[in-house]
Amino acid sequence: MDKNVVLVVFAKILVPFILLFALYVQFHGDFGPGGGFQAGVIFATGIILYALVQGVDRAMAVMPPAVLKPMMAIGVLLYGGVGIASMLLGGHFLDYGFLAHDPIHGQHYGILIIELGVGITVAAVMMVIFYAFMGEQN
Amino acid sequence: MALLLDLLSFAMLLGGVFLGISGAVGVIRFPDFYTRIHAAGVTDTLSAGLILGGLMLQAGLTLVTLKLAFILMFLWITSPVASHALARAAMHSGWHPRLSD
Amino acid sequence: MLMYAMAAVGILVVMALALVRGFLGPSVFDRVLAVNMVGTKTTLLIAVYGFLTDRPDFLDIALTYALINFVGVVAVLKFVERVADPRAPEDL
Amino acid sequence: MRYFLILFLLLCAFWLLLSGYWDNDLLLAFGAASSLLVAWIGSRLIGADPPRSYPVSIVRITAYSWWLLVEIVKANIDVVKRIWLPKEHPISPCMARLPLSQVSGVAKAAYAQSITLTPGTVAIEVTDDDVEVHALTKEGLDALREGEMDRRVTSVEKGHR
Repeated sequence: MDKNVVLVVFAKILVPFILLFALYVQFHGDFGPGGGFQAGVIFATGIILYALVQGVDRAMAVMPPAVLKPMMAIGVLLYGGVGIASMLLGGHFLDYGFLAHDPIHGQHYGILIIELGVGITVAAVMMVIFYAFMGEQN
Repeated sequence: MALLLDLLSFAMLLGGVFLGISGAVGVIRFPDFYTRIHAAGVTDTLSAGLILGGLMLQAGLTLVTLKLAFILMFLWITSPVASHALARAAMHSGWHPRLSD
Repeated sequence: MLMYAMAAVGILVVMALALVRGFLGPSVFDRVLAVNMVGTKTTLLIAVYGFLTDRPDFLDIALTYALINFVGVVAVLKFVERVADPRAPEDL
Repeated sequence: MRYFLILFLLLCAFWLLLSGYWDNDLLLAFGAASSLLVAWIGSRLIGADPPRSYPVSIVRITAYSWWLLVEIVKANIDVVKRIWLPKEHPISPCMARLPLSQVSGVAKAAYAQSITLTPGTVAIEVTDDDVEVHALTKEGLDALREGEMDRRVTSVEKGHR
């Protein structure tokens, strides 16, 4: 699919909106369907579309594997960190209620941060797996 | 007024489904791959437009309508791109169309 | 409600007909065409189903499905272009 | 930089329309942050070739879209006739290379997209100065060959520059 003008042009237009849609799904997890996992997948899909159309090299220049690999860990650490934080504040693991003075707020922020962690990890893992597959073919 | 709107959106949904079935019949009936793309195009353009348009009439002037419009725009951008990429890939693989005469 | 149900059934019929073409083939491109068609009809079906059950949240899912379907088709085509034997695309 | 700003504003608008929670400060803040992040990624995706022209002429694009919509409806009716009544309306698949008059890649892609969007004609290959078209019928190909669609896309393109 080298130099397909139509595909290149329309992918260029679509990809930023796909990425923003992913972040919309990410942050509206408690208002509608969605959340970290879906958002991560959609975000990775946007980058994968770009990689399919423009070549993996250009995708790697924007989302370098060297950045993605720490991101995989950062997401998990964020998740675990919230759990540990709630333990330190006197609750059980992931007992969000203790994260703020008002338990409702605590739960809200806790879920938000956890979803963010899930989203970052899923997006990074999906992209790294895709890079690995594409690398094998070359 | 509400009845008129209901009737209109019912007609649009029905028309969309009819066009969808027509396109699907064309996809089965047409003789070769390249002609089938045209039949599939019917289901992706006007059929999708009528069905989503019928839903939009029901939703009224709300953000739901806007979201339906986003879906329609996305479909109308991506499905021709997909058809074009498909036809191009087929041509590059040496799958030649059957032409009249 | 009835009209949404009818529309949903109609879309299901279209998907079934597209699947027939998917099974018949004969070339891999016919199958991809059928899959793409089933995908766009699924998008419509999810949207109609959202109205049927009165949950407009479903529209986000419809949009996501349309997106995944498109990227999936592009990915399959890329794979086919790399792997397909030009002389016998029907073997895939 | 110009691309970044335009993209940022578009993305903010897109977020507001998707979200619908215009009074939730937290979500608005997330929206602004997300738009900023995506606009930054987006301007990196474009890389060394930022688009030279932007769709300024909304009026021309809207007018063209309406014309195209009418064409799509007409083409749909034609193809549906050929599906249900193959005896009265036989198909005659044919192919041809048609010249195109657009300059920029975006306009060429838009022309090819318009060709594919109207059922009955599919753009197969777009090169620098022509487009290969497969048509369901000879009449469809001849109508395209007259070049009205080509002229209209080119006039929209000229409106930009």
